[in-house]
Amino acid sequence: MTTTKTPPVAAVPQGRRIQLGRFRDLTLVPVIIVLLIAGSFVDPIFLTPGNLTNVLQQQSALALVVLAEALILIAGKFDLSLESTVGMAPAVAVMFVIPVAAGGFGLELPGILAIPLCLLIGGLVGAFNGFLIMRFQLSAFIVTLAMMIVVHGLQLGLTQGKSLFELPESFLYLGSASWLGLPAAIWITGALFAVAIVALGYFRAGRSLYAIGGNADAARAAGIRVERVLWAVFVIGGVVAALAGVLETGRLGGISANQGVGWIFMAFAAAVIGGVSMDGGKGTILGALTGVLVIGLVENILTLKGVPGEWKQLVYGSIILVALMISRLAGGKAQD
Amino acid sequence: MTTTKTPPVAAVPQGRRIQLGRFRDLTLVPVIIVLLIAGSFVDPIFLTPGNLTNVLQQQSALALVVLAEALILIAGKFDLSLESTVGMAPAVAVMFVIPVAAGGFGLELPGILAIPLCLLIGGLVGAFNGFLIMRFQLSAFIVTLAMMIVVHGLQLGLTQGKSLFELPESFLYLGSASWLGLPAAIWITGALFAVAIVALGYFRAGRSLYAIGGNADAARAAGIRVERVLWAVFVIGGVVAALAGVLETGRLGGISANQGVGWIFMAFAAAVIGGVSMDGGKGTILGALTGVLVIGLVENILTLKGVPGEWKQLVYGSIILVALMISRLAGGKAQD
Amino acid sequence: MTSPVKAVEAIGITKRFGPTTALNGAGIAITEGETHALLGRNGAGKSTLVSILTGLQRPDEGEVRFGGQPAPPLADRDAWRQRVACVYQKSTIIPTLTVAENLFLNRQTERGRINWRSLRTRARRLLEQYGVDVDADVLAGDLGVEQRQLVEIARALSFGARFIILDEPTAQLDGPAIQRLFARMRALREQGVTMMFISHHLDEVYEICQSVSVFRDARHIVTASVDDLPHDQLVDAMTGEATAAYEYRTRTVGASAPVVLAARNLRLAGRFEDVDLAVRAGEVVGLAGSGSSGKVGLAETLVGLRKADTGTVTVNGTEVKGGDVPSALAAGLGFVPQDRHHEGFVPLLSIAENATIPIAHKLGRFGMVSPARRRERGNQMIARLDIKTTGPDQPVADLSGGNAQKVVLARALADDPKALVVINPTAGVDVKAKHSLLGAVEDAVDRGAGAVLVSDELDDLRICDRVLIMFHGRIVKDVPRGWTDTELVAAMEGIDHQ
Amino acid sequence: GSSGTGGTTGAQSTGDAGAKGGKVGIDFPRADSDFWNSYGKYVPQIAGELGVELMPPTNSQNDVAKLVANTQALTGQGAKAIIMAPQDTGAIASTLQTLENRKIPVVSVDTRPDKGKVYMVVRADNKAYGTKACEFLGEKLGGKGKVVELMGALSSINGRDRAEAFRSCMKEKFPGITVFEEPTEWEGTKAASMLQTRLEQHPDIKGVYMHAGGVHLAPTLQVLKAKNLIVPPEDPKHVFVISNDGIPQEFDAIRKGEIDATISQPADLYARYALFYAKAAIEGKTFQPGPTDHDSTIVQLPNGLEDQLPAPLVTKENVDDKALWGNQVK
Ligand SMILES: Nc1ncnc2c1ncn2[C@@H]1O[C@H](COP(=O)(O)OP(=O)(O)OP(=O)(O)O)[C@@H](O)[C@H]1O
Ligand SMILES: Nc1ncnc2c1ncn2[C@@H]1O[C@H](COP(=O)(O)OP(=O)(O)OP(=O)(O)O)[C@@H](O)[C@H]1O
Ligand SMILES: O[C@H]1[C@H](O)[C@H](O)OC[C@H]1O
Ligand SMILES: [Mg+2]
Ligand SMILES: [Mg+2]
Repeated sequence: MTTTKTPPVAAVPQGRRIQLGRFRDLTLVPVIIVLLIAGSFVDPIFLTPGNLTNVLQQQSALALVVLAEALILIAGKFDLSLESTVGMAPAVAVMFVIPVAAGGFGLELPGILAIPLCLLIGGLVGAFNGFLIMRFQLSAFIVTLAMMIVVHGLQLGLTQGKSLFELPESFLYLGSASWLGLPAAIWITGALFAVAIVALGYFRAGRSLYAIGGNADAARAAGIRVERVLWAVFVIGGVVAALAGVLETGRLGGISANQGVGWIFMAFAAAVIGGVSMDGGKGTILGALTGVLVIGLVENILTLKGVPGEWKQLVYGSIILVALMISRLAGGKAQD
Repeated sequence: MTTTKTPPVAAVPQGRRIQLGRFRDLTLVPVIIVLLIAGSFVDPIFLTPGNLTNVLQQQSALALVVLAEALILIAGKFDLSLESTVGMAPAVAVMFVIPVAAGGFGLELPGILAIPLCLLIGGLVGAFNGFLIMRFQLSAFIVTLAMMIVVHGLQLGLTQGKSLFELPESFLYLGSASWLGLPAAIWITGALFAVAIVALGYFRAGRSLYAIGGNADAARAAGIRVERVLWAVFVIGGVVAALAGVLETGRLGGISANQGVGWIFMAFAAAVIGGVSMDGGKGTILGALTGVLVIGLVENILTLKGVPGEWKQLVYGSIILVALMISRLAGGKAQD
Repeated sequence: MTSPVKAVEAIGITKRFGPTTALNGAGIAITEGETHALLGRNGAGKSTLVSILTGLQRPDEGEVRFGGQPAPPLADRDAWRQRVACVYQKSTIIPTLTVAENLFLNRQTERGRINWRSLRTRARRLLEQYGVDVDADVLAGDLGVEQRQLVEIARALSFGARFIILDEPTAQLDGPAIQRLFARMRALREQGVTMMFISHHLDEVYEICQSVSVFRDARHIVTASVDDLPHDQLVDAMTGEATAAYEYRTRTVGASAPVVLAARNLRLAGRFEDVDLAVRAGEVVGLAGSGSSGKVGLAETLVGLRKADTGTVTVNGTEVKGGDVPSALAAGLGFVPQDRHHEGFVPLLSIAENATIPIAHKLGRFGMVSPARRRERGNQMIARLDIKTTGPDQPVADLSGGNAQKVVLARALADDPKALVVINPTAGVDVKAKHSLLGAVEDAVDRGAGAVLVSDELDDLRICDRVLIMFHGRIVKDVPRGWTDTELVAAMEGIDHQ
Repeated sequence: GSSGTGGTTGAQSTGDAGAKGGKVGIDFPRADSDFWNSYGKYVPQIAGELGVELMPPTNSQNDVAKLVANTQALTGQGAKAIIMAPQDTGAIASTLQTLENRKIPVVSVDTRPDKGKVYMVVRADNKAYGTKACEFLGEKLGGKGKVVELMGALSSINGRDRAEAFRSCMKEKFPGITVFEEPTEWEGTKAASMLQTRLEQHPDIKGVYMHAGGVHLAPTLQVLKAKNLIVPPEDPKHVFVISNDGIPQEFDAIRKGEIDATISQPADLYARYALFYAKAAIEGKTFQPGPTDHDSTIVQLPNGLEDQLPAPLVTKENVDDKALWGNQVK
């Protein structure tokens, strides 16, 4: 019969733990490395700064939607309507500004107001989602699914399905300008990701998303104002999606009736392969970012490689599947 | 320890209880009644047997996908790839049968094999999903998201994106025939729903889906072979989706490269507004069926009413939202 | 210890979870027909052994035998179920199914169609047999912890298995329910059923068990007949050191001490009514009552988890908004909820983070939370409450039940509360930990807090300066310190009052 | 192009003109495309001109299943002829069969159903678009260099027709030109990314063929602008861009010299002749293959007839032609 005493809490393994914990969210890093190597074999242009910059710019709007969705998923909710906000918010905001002949409402507000209006509209959509979900205790999935149709329907109805081509320069600026040799969209997206990473890692408000997503009742019992925080998250999600719409509009030079349509699947894919759980309370913004990068790199490599159109989807899906397995093996933990 | 003897079972309160329990899954019934009344005002032909039969026939293939998804959701998993199976399974099965000139592989197997092959292919997709999810402990959402792309990519690749329209008569039969004055598709779908309702209501295997979806560890502790059951559910889901593809092919008379694309959202919507929870373990097949009916009736009414195309989505989404609220108020319970 | 027939043997079991070794070459052997206690501090590895003995987990090393035969393969669940039935420590109730179906999960019928009517009848009979006052038709998720536990017990005992494991079945039960359980266990033993019983209440062990094994730090320490191991030696074996009994402190509550927690004319339909209550600084007030007396409902209303229909709650002089936890916390309240899994902690978050959520605003400026300061607070809590863990960054999900409970108390104490409400704080907590938990409550009171302690455990209630007895939703008696067990039980059962 | 009233010269009217009018049901294929929206605008206007009794239009949102449901509803509500634009040409077969059984003639706009009886297909020759685009770019590039083709969706017959014709013409006539085929699913965002990547990889790309100006125009211009490639044709850096559709914005771009040409897919004629033939069908008229009085030719199909409307190439020279539909929308 031993009489060993419980050893004092060892300090050494602690440090290792944190590191491991952090790595768990970065299981896609090996995948990214594999892709970078594979890409460099596919085409020498792949690893050039120009091409990689393009990849980042192409992904920046989607990345913002992923950021918004990741915040909402971590807090244990869903928002499918983000994709429709990407198109509707810029379209409607711009319609306040441009003349009737160009498809506007005829109000012709100053062009400079278009971006603030756009963000406001995004926030309003988020607030309305939050209202329906929290006040009526409806399922977030299904409310935002309906809202996805409603919001896009609003754009279709108001624009009569037309694309908007004559946009104020100020509205196109963010999505098309370059700052210090890099597209402004990359700077903006990068900055927002940095803010979110810091907020979710080191700020009370950010941490409360994990608590709410992990166990909302416990969060409430610990004094977190769950409904209020969730509402804020939906609003922020809407604003960020609207900003994604601004960047995308600037990149494409016009707003088609389909802007954003179909993005939400990719946003979910990126967030989830990046380690954000659909069950809430799990994953990091940095992980979600790696998810976006994987998707962007795969698309870029496939384009460079020139895979025949009819086989492209198959190859694309298969690579995602393989990436999942690599990240699963690298991560060691079961996914959910 | 008490020594009270078991009193005779009181029969009265039982009956009431069951009724209540059942009602909880039928919160959409008031919505359906409202729609039936509204529809009869919109157009006199709405309530004719011919029109209502059309609605049922139009929804039958989607209803089968909803059935498959509901089974999988109740068991606590996801399958997004069902929608791709709806197109791919019939397309590939038929390609084994039809001549090269019509887009086939050149094997020209007997036409009668097409349907069994189709169901087999659907089952294989389900089995592969189950394999990846259970063996590699990957997230079902993300595996089937990738598989959705892969499966549809396979169809695109093999058919080169072309529609197949020279199909064996036997393959078209189920989706186009009429039995006793009603489309065969309605009989088949009805029968499968009846089977599923009975299986999930009155058989151990069916009940085990609820146990697994409600608490997989507890189900395992109770001796349920969780992995095996889940695998079977994925396979059944794939087979049912393939059958949905057969019905849809028969109804439309050809297989386009887009068959099934976009259905999964509607399938989720129908299942969830019908009371099936995304968290697993909750909801009934009958409830899911009411969800399909609501969606079918809304679409039919909008068509009869002739809402202009550009406003249709907005109206459609708004009606779904209102239906959600009615069902929430009628049901009394918070959704999730 | 040797004996002719061993109903079950576990030999040289080692089980690791990442950096944690839950079992380290530990074993147990239980003679057929005896009721065998397994004791050990929180985190000693008891529940891990249970999961291995029931085939839910595969040991890294070692072997399990039933009646001398090797255990069936893990995949063969039916074979395991024939050999062993179990009440797990962690709930295996499926909340979305009815009580009746939970009782007969995966055995609703032998073959063919389920006859729901007869299933309900069987369920009702079973519940009746165990004196469980629960409607067989309600969803199990709507039950309270206590009722859920009773359903689990009824289910495990109803299998007709020859070997039954009960992992802390009594932690959530009140006295009469425990006695009903024991009567049932005795009857089973008379029929030759072997049982393994886990509890942190040593008196229960002496009452119902014949032999006992003690685990400590993942190892087997001793196996003996209960008669050969008196109370103190048992405790010493568990803790690995001489451990004194808890010393209850005496306090005198000044009549002028401020009232830190008060309820006026509080009423919640169906739960309680006409409640007036005042707790002074430096005072511990017990709240006791038999099942369904309304004590938990009252406590939950005091802390803001429920909203009273009428009446007011005042914390530290501030009248708090009904049904609003944050305002109660802001006024200086700390509390331990009844069901730690439900409202107690966020499983994926670390110990440090769980314990510091209410004081996150004090761990940095401008809304920032310094991880270093959080970890520091976490370490303090770990030391103060003696939490067995690899460190403050370990997720609470990975802790043993008792240690998780300590984290919940740590959260309640984090902000130096002026008023403390603790509900069943020692449920599932080992003897030594119980001392530190009760000590922590008394420390807080000595620092000037007032506390309400809700419990059915007489040992816990002994720290109270007075005990309020609830009966059918009303406070019927105010019992000052110095009560005897029988007095208090009689009061709770409603035998003595008017 | 001409938009004269639709009498026929090559075709003979053999039906008994006594048959009175009836309601015409029409389904629009989608609500989110500039081209189809223009078409939708013309329909009620021209229906008034031609005296067609039009039912409220339905919209199948690019979903053949909805098209089928809409058709059922329209016939249920008493349509005597139906105009549709099945973007999915295989999956409409059963519906056409049913309509034939119920003696309801069908006019198919923009696409040619693979199977099933149609009274008339009203469509420009999409293969001709591909060929014209190929010839335009081939000549401008002098038969050598690199070209990006922003394709539509592979699952769409129009996308495939345009791609196949472009591919075979390039192979035959300009083997010195390398073509990069990019399937964009008719999505601007994919088009922008793919074009950007290709230009990074091959800065010497000198031509772009866009399958649909409605979705591809803005992103293409934005990418070219970012690369400073919007320069006059005389500049050696100039990238030649040819588009399909002929929406007003494409004409503006041609005027500004941002793109070089487009093929005007006649939204107005699509609407006019769809309604014209639907009316004729109800009146019991029949048509024969051969040239028509409106610069087009009727050809025989296995399952009906097709009136192949002219789709003129628009360049800086003729961009201001008032007859082009893109110059008529407000
Ligand atoms: N799934 C797991 N992952 C990581 N660690 C675990 C896991 N399960 C148990 N442990 C660890 O193993 C050790 C033993 O836990 P176990 O639950 O067996 O203790 P116990 O003796 O039952 O304690 P209690 O009396 O508190 O229930 C603990 O340190 C616990 O943290
Ligand atoms: N969620 C609930 N909804 C409705 N009634 C409930 C609920 N939980 C408990 N009750 C009922 O309210 C009454 C008081 O319950 P409460 O939990 O406050 O008392 P308690 O003394 O803690 O009882 P127990 O010891 O059985 O938990 C009981 O009749 C109980 O059955
Ligand atoms: O069919 C296509 C149409 O001809 C036009 O080019 O717009 C895109 C597609 O709808
Ligand atoms: Mg335990
Ligand atoms: Mg209680």
